[in-house]
Amino acid sequence: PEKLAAFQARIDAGEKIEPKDWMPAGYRKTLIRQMGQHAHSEIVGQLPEGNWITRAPTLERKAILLAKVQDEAGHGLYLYCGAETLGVTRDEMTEMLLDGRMKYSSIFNYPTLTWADMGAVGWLVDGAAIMNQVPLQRTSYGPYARAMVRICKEESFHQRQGYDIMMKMAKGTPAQKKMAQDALNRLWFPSLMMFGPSDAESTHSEQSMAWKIKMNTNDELRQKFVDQTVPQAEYLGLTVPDETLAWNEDKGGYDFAEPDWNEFFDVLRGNGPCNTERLAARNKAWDDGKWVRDGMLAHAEKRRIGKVAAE
Amino acid sequence: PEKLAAFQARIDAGEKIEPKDWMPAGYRKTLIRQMGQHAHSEIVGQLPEGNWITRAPTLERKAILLAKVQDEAGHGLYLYCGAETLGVTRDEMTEMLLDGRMKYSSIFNYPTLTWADMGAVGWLVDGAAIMNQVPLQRTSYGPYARAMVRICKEESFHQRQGYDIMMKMAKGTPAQKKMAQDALNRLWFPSLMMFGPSDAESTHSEQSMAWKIKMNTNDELRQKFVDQTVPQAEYLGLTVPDETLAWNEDKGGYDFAEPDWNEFFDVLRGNGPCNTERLAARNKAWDDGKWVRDGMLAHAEKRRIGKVAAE
Amino acid sequence: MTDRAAYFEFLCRMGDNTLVLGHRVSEWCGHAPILEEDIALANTALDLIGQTQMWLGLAGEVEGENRSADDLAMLRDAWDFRNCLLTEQPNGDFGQTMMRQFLFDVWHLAILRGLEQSSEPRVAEIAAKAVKEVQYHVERSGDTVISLGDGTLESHRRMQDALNLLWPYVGEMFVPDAVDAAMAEAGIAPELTSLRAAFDAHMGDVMAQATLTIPDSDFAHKGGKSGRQHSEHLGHILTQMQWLQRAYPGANW
Amino acid sequence: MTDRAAYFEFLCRMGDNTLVLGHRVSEWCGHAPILEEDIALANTALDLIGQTQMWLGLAGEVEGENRSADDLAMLRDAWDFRNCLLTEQPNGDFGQTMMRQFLFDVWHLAILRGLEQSSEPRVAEIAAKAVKEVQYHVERSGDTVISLGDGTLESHRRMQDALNLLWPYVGEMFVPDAVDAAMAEAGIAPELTSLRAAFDAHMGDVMAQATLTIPDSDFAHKGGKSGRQHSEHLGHILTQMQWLQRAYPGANW
Repeated sequence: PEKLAAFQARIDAGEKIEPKDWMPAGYRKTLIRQMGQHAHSEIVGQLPEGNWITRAPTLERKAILLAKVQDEAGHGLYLYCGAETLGVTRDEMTEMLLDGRMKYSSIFNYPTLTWADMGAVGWLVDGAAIMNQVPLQRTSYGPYARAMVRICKEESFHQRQGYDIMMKMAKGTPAQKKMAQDALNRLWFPSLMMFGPSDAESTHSEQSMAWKIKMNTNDELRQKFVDQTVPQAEYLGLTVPDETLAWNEDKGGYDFAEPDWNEFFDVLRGNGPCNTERLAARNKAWDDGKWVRDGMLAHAEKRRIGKVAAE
Repeated sequence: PEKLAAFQARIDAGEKIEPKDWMPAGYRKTLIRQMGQHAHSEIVGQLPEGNWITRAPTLERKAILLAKVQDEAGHGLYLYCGAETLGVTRDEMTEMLLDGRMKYSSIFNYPTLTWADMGAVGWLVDGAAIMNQVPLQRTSYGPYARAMVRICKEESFHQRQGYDIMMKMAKGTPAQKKMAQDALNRLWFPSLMMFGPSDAESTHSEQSMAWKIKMNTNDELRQKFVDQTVPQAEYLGLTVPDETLAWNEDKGGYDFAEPDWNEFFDVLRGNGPCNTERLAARNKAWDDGKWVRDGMLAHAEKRRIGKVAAE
Repeated sequence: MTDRAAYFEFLCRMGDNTLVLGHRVSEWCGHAPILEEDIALANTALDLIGQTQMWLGLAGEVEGENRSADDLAMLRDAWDFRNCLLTEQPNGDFGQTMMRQFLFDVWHLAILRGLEQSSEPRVAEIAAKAVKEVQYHVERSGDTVISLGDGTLESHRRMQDALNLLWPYVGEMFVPDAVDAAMAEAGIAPELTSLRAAFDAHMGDVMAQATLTIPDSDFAHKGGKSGRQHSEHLGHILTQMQWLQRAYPGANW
Repeated sequence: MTDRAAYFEFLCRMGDNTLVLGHRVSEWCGHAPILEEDIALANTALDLIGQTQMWLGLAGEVEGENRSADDLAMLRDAWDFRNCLLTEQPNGDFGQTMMRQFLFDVWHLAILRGLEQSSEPRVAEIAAKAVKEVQYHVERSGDTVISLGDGTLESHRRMQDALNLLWPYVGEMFVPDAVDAAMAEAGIAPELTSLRAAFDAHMGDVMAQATLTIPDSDFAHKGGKSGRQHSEHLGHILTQMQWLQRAYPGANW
């Protein structure tokens, strides 16, 4: 309890906790869950966008999308490395992803169906992610905070690229404009879900906020996201698929409809449109890749022994 | 030797040899090789056409192509059944195909690259096949001859359908006409190769002709094919890719260039453009299908035992 | 939605189901585990494509915008397709293909039998033709499900996996929406919900023989027949199916 | 063939090689056996697509018919593609992909080094940019071939299978034709045959370290770089690659 109080005092004072510092088991556990889930989201998040790399409409767009997906894999790597400082290995976390013990962001269980989805994912999904992540640059765990600094810089670049795709579509042919609107229709509510259910219903929130692992409430962030995004949609000439959406002068923000939380919990339970496929794709990559990992390990071992023998 | 003479006498008299009749080991062996190879050709022949089923340009064309490929599988079935009357099983023959001990027609080691190839395969490849097969309706082995009667009827239907595709293409847009010409350019010589090398170089020909397993020489059939096909190409407005092609009044047929027999032997050795893929596809179908065959067998066995027990 | 628009939608649903499933089945061509199965799969695909020509042909007439069955098949993008999600699911292994086929066939036969009584004579006529073919499909796919379900340990496992994977796509075929309600009201098509009991009985019977367990969940994916949210697979199917028509617009083939 | 036509062909060969191989490599996205490999494959694909923009951009200028790099990439059918057959071969397993990459990279680096000395400054400039990237590719793919070749029994077997499968596609890259001869004569590109000895030496060295045996056959498939007879794979690649441009002609993206 004394240790605990001292720990909390350090956090309250804005100090960063570093890997070798003492930390409560719950802090460690929560961070592993959160960072692991974040890392997994980057990895699984490659799939919906990867779905359109081979169909990108121009060489430039293909290059931009490839670079983006590559960045996401890179983010996964930082985050796994960050989580590893807490005493868990990447392979352990991967196996927990693959057998369903660890989650990834539900948004990636939705399909990407037209090229406009590449725009909407960048604009809305990365937009929501940034909203979550910017405050985490000030999170109490040092490696996590530092990973977030790097990630946020790239994510905001991705978001601009996504918005640029949407702009081209929204100002394009009638079919392109229809694609853009369709993408917004499908991805609006799933994006709002990315902030999680209302804090009233969220279990771990309070402790996480005290530990500065979580910096804002889900509802705060969601409101901020809506307030930022609605004018962007208007600028694109697109209609947010929410008839109740209205500016509320009093609160200085928009009133908006809640997403269908039953759908959210259904997706969490594995019943999203693409849960099965996403996990199957990752499992297949892992299983098919076993011989590669084994082969590389065996070779590295041979090298090591060779060097030792030569000494 | 007496038996042999009597056997030859029956053949010379135009009698059909039936499965239970005595026959020389060489006759049996040659027939198994020939019928098996013919059956394998039907099976492997599904692949180049199957390659365009999912890309057929209209529903009608897709249906026609599906029906055609289905017919080919059916031909394979008749021929395997015919060969089985000679004391070899379909599975044995299949395994000999899959490990390379038995061959299939070299033509199917060429790729199908445009929709016009669906026309050219019907027109040229089925055309050449019919040329080979029509005389075989009179072959000495009863089951083979009867299979040939059925097959020839369907093949000539296929050939007309192929010619019809070529006609549409040749009378179509410039791009379609270019596709048609391109298909003829690529498939002309491989079609000529379908009759095999000049008889002078063919090893088993003489005995096979005495046994009425082979009814005409390779060169006769090739000449007949060229004489039939050149006017058809002219009618389509296409150019046969042979600058030496010329009508020879004396022989009442065309003079034409020999195909590149080095290429032919190269393809036989496994170096055709698609040999590896074709065999890989068939091996994969066989290997992937093992659990299905095993499952069906096990179920049939359970049923049989169940019935016996119930009696 | 006007009655005509609903009627057009309904015909697209029928035609897109057979088109997309026919396409999937045709992907097997030359790759089946047994020669007889190659023939049977090609035959099924052929029937389905033939039915597509009839349904989409009629759809084009009803729409009245001069679109042929081929135009509808080859020139719409994914969002305009109205097939249920089940039909666009990947082939997987042979067991998965046959399970998908069986789940579809049983529904298909039931609705076709209803459509034979349609107030629209053209619909009744097409249904009467199709019913004969589909009767055969359902016998065949049912027999295959039984023999592989009740075959070896491995074949049993694979069939159970296939059933678990595909069961969540069954519900969509039975949940009525505005289009289905309009069709039922006009006497063009049967009430979808009325087909479910017989479907469940048939499933129960075959799965019992196959020693397979129907998942204890009524969760159902949706979005295919409304066109709102297909799976990612449909777009890939179309890149192949529509290639020539897209690359060489206006040509005759 | 005029010099300009030959020059255009040559530029298409360079650009189509990187385009088609880049496409293939990009198919891995999200499916690699190790996260670091996912990143590396995406990086390779990205470099190749970037090089494509330069080569095909220049090709369009040389042709003088107002076709952009995108027009060339997205609106030609298979017969107009000039990539060598190696680049369009399927990914297979990871070993096959890396073997294909290594065989291509070694040739690619050699020709780019030659092109740095091109009499055409634009070509020299593109080559100088690309060479830096490809130097890294060849190191990476070579290291992977070595570690998997000299890894476990299984990885060794797979790498040897990949080498056996792909070796017949090497020859095409080195056999000169009229276009190559015209390029060499004009000093635009090096003599292809002059690159072979160094290629063989590099192969020999890496394969020895990888404990792999180079097939004892000089048989070489051909038809890709001439465009006469690609494999069946290219057409399938194009159905995906060109889908949007074909389905929505004239749109800006």
